[in-house]
Amino acid sequence: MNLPITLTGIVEGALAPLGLQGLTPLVVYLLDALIILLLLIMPVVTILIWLLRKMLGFIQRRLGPMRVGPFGVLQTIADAVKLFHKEDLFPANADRVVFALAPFLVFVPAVLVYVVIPFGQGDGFVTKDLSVGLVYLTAVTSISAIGIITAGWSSDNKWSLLGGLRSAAQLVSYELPMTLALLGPPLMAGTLSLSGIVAAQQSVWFVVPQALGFLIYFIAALAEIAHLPFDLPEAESELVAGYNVEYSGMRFGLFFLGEFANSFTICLVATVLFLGGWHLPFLGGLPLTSWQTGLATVATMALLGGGIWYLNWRRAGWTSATRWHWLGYVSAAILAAIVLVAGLVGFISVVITLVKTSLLVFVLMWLRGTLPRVRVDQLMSFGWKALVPLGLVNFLALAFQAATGIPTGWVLNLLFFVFVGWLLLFAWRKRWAYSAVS
Amino acid sequence: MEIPLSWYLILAAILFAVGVYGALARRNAIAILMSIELMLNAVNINLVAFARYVTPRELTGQIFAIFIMMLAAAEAAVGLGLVLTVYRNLRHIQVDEINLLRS
Amino acid sequence: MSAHQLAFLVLGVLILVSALMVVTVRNLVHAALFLILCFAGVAGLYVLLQAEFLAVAQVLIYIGAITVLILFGIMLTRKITGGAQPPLASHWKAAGAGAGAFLLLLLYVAMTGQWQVSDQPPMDSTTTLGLALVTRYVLPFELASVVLLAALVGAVLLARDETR
Amino acid sequence: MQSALDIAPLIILLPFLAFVALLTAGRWPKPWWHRSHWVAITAIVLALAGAVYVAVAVAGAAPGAAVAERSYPWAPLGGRMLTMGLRLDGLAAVMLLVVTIVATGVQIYSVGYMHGDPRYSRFFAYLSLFSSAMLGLVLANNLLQLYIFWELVGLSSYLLIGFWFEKPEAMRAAKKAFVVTRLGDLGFFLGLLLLYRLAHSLEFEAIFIHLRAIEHAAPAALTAVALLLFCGAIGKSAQFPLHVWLPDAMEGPTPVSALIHAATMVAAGVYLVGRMYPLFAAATEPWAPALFGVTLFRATPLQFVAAIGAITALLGATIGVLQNDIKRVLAYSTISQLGYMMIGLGVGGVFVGLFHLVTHAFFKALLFLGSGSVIHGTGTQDMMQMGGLRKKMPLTFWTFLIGTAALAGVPWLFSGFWSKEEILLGAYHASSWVFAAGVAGAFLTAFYMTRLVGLTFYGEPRDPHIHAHESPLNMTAPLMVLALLSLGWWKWAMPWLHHFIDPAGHELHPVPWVGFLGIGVALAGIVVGALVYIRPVWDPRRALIAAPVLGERLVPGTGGRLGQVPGLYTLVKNKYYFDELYWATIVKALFALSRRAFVFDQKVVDAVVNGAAWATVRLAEVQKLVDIHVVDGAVNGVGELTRQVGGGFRRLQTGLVQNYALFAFVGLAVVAGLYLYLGF
Repeated sequence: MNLPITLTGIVEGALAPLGLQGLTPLVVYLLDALIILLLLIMPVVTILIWLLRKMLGFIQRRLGPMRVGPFGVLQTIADAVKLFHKEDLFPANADRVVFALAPFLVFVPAVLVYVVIPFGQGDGFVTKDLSVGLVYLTAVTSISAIGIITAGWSSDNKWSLLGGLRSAAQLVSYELPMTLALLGPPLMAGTLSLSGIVAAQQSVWFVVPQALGFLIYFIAALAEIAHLPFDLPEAESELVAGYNVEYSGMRFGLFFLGEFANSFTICLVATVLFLGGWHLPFLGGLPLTSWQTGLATVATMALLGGGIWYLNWRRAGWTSATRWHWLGYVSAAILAAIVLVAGLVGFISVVITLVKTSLLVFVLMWLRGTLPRVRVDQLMSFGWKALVPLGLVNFLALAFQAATGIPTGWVLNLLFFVFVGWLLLFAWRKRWAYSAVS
Repeated sequence: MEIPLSWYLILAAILFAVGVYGALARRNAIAILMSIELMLNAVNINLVAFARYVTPRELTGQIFAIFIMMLAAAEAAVGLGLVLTVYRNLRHIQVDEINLLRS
Repeated sequence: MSAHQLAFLVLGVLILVSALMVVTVRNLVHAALFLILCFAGVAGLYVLLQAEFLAVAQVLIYIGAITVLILFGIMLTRKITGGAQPPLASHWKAAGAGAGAFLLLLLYVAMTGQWQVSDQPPMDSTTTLGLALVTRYVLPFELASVVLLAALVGAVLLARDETR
Repeated sequence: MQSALDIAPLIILLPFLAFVALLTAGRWPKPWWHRSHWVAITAIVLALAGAVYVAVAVAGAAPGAAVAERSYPWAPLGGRMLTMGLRLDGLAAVMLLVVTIVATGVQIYSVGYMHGDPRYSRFFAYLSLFSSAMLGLVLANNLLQLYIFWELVGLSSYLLIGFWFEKPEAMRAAKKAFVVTRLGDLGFFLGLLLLYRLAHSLEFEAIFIHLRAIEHAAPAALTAVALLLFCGAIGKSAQFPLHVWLPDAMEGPTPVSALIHAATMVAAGVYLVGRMYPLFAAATEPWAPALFGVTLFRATPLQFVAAIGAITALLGATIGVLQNDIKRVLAYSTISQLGYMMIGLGVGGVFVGLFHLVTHAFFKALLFLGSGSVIHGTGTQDMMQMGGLRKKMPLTFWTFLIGTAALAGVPWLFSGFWSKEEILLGAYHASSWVFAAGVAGAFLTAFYMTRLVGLTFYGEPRDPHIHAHESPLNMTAPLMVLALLSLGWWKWAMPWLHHFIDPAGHELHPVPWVGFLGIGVALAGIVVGALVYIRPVWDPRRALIAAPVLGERLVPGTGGRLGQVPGLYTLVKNKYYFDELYWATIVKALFALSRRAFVFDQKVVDAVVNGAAWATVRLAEVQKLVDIHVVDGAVNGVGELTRQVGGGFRRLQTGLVQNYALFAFVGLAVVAGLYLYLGF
């Protein structure tokens, strides 16, 4: 879908009288980032935070926020308002400039990433489809480590310095396996452009031939965004709260925002690189007509809505669930109507991408609710001794496959599946044994 | 070609000179490392500019720039390792007080 | 003055000012942050030069890796509440003179040199670079991996605490 | 045939690879070390399979296409290229089969025989090396390559004879074998050089094509070539007068005797003559050496071959009669049989000689392995201490008996009969006195083999300390296989083999009474031997025939010198004093020569050397003065100057890296500026 009046056109029109047409791409780029920030990051993060709290509540057998708005959906907004109102504190001996700058060094890269991510099919859904999109992605995400270090250092507090150094070490260490895993998809797709990679997944999602790479990426990315079980930098019990302990108000909010934006980002990237982006399962080989897509979307939405409704029913009882569950159905119906009437394949592709992403986000929250935190030495040895070698082997196997056609990558993944199956069997038997004992 | 090639060369020359000055004048070893990175960047600007202006169909300069980046990374790693070793032994990294060569 | 020239001038000023700050500023962390700024400006120059891949690689390697390393180095070698020391060595005037002489030389060469500027359009840089790296420059490419490995080993060896 | 040519190099390579692999066996873990024979046996069995494949391919090829060759360029020599190559034909195929079959049997046998030896794996390494070299010799398509492998088998023979080098006899025997055969090889090499000069090539095909032209141009030279080549055969095949090394070679392990000194390597001489038979046949110019103007004899090379063979056959047989060491008897028997082969070559052609070679290879290997089994079971080689082993070692006995019958020429049922009949028939047609020698040799052969069997297996055990036992299966199994191959079905293979080995040769005209004579003397020898040693109808002490001639001490403390015929008995018992003769003439002469040379060295050469040294020292003393005052002075002066200058410049060394860098930059700026300014 292409808007009749494009942003580029508007900007060019505005700059032409000044004789600065050459700056159009730059301005468009900045404007896009701003639009993404306002229209995507903010709502997404708001929803994510609410979802996380609901999810954690569900996992911990409680309700989570329920007061502000239906099911407490407005809770996050309330929190944001509260954060805005708080005093912006500076520690006494802090390096004020750096202290003020650091949150932006964390937050801005989190936003900049979205520039290259294709949300849907077509040029309209990606700000700038760089031919080096994947490299851009890794480059930009690597910047946030600097923000974290400087935040920790400028606070003039040894806990935050330690937290900052620790998290920088973690980020630098896990960047390696993450990058190694990220090398797989472009190897198969033959392009570094993210749209190209998604397009290459039309018949087979890369998660199938690269399940191992997907897993490595996902674990490393968890560590990259300091998510449980790798949230060492924020280990309250060891480091008070890590590098951001001295921050308050909206500066803290920026860290918080960046963190949630990042967790959405990694899921989005995983979707784009491994889960086929806007491609639907089993329909990949077919021409994607609007009504097929619409039907599939309706089914998915209905499933999701029903699931959410079911969870709420289980947890909250009849009252609230019966009051609000129709929302899901109505939104699904409206969506389906739009799709069927307008045939907005591009729009549908965005929806598919986002649905997949939210499923991954759900997994993230699930992990957050269930896993304990690892020790710092475990973190390092896992990264360097398990993920990096695995990533290397995976990459070598894929590269060999790409170069010679000998299916080493498939073999490796097969082995991986066998191993996982064995682990599952083992876990199942252990569980069975425990249950038998108890 | 809106921007003349010489602009890039002049910019790179000044950047290089700044780097030289830093490398020669700073006391702190890490600051010297940073200055060296500046010099390398100046060289890279030149290389990329030449690649763009002189041999746009070959990109040899960009290749060289990539190798220089690689060397810069290696240099930073080894250089910082050296600095850390010096620090462990002398408890400071002020270059103008390190004259073990003379003794 | 076209948009490109404007952008070049902005970036050039950014680069030079931040570079000067890098070599003069007292606080090393600030120096490192200015270094980032300078690198970012250079990346912008690469974009102007239509070297997208290099711009991204500049961000990835210089900002994402080298600066982080340098920040680490700073924090590992300096007391956090370190006392103020003069940032420049006693011979800074001589150094300035040397650098100035060198600058004059470079400027002379840069301005008087007769460069054969080609007016052909540039290649699609990423694909060309990738192909060149694994065909014509495959030997230096492999050597680069060896150099990196040697640097890795060397850095580990140097930085390891030998008492342990 | 092309596929066979592809496979043929593997036949050489496999045992060689086994040899290389086994060389490292000393580094293997102990349990593998004891299994090292698997490497060698696998290699030789694969080689055997390859040999079978080659033989089938050669046999299946169309007539006229049965010879396949392939050459690889090896080294340029003058304007020509020396080649290495392979030649597959009937002769090579038969030899391949013989070598691989016997080698396989011997290697399996060695597993049991060499069990527990401290150099177990080395033994198999040497065996593999030998197999490889021998197969290479057989497959060679040119004389030079044949010569190289010829020397290689000589080397492995040397290594294997001296395998137990702790024993001084073994050491000495190894050296003796090597040196004596080298004497013959010298002739071989000279012949090779001469032949190259005549034919400008060493490839068999090329040589054979040019034979007629050479014979026409230089008949005497061709005869010389044949005789010189035959020298090599004399050395390698232990023909008179170079036969002396073979009995001593029995100091090596018995499997080695079976493989190398009975079946294969010693047959290489016969193979050489057989291979070069067209040359021998073409050399019709007789050789008539003269001493003081008196022509000693006139003989064409083939006649010479037959004569040497006849002498050797008789010589070996007579000495064999009086030996008490079981292996030495077999060794002399081998010499004698090799003589027979030479007779066959000389009088009957390639097939006659080679056929006996083949049958002999199997039954002599069988006999040697049997004797090894006996030695293994009793712990001694002295037949006088044996006796009565028939019951204790039945398998060994029966297989040994088959071998004996084959060697003795027991008619129809055994292989040796057929080949020996052919030789006698050929000799009958050629020369009466060669025929006579052959018949006499046949009688003696039957006799001493019966003696051997009688002393070893019949009667009662003569040494109460020996507790004989049957050998393990891996030793007896090869015996049984070889016994099967020693039976008389070679009769049916004969015409086919004849066509295979020597397609151009003609059948010998059969003469009935010659056959009957052969049967008769063989049976007579057996009967006489049995009457003396198995069923002594006469008490040895009173024996009219046996005692005077043989003078055996069958019963300890009795008999012996009773009525000996001193001259003949002592002569034969001492092996015609060949060793003593050589010692007294050649070796002593060499010693004397070396003493003269030593004196010359001391008095003349050393004096020159010492004089030169003295002059050098004087010269050096002069030079020393120059060195000290002129050269050192200059050097020290430069050093002092440098020190002074360096002292001045030392102030520049601040020890600060930055200062150095500054100097460098300024220097660079100055130099570059000058460069630009001056514009060069």
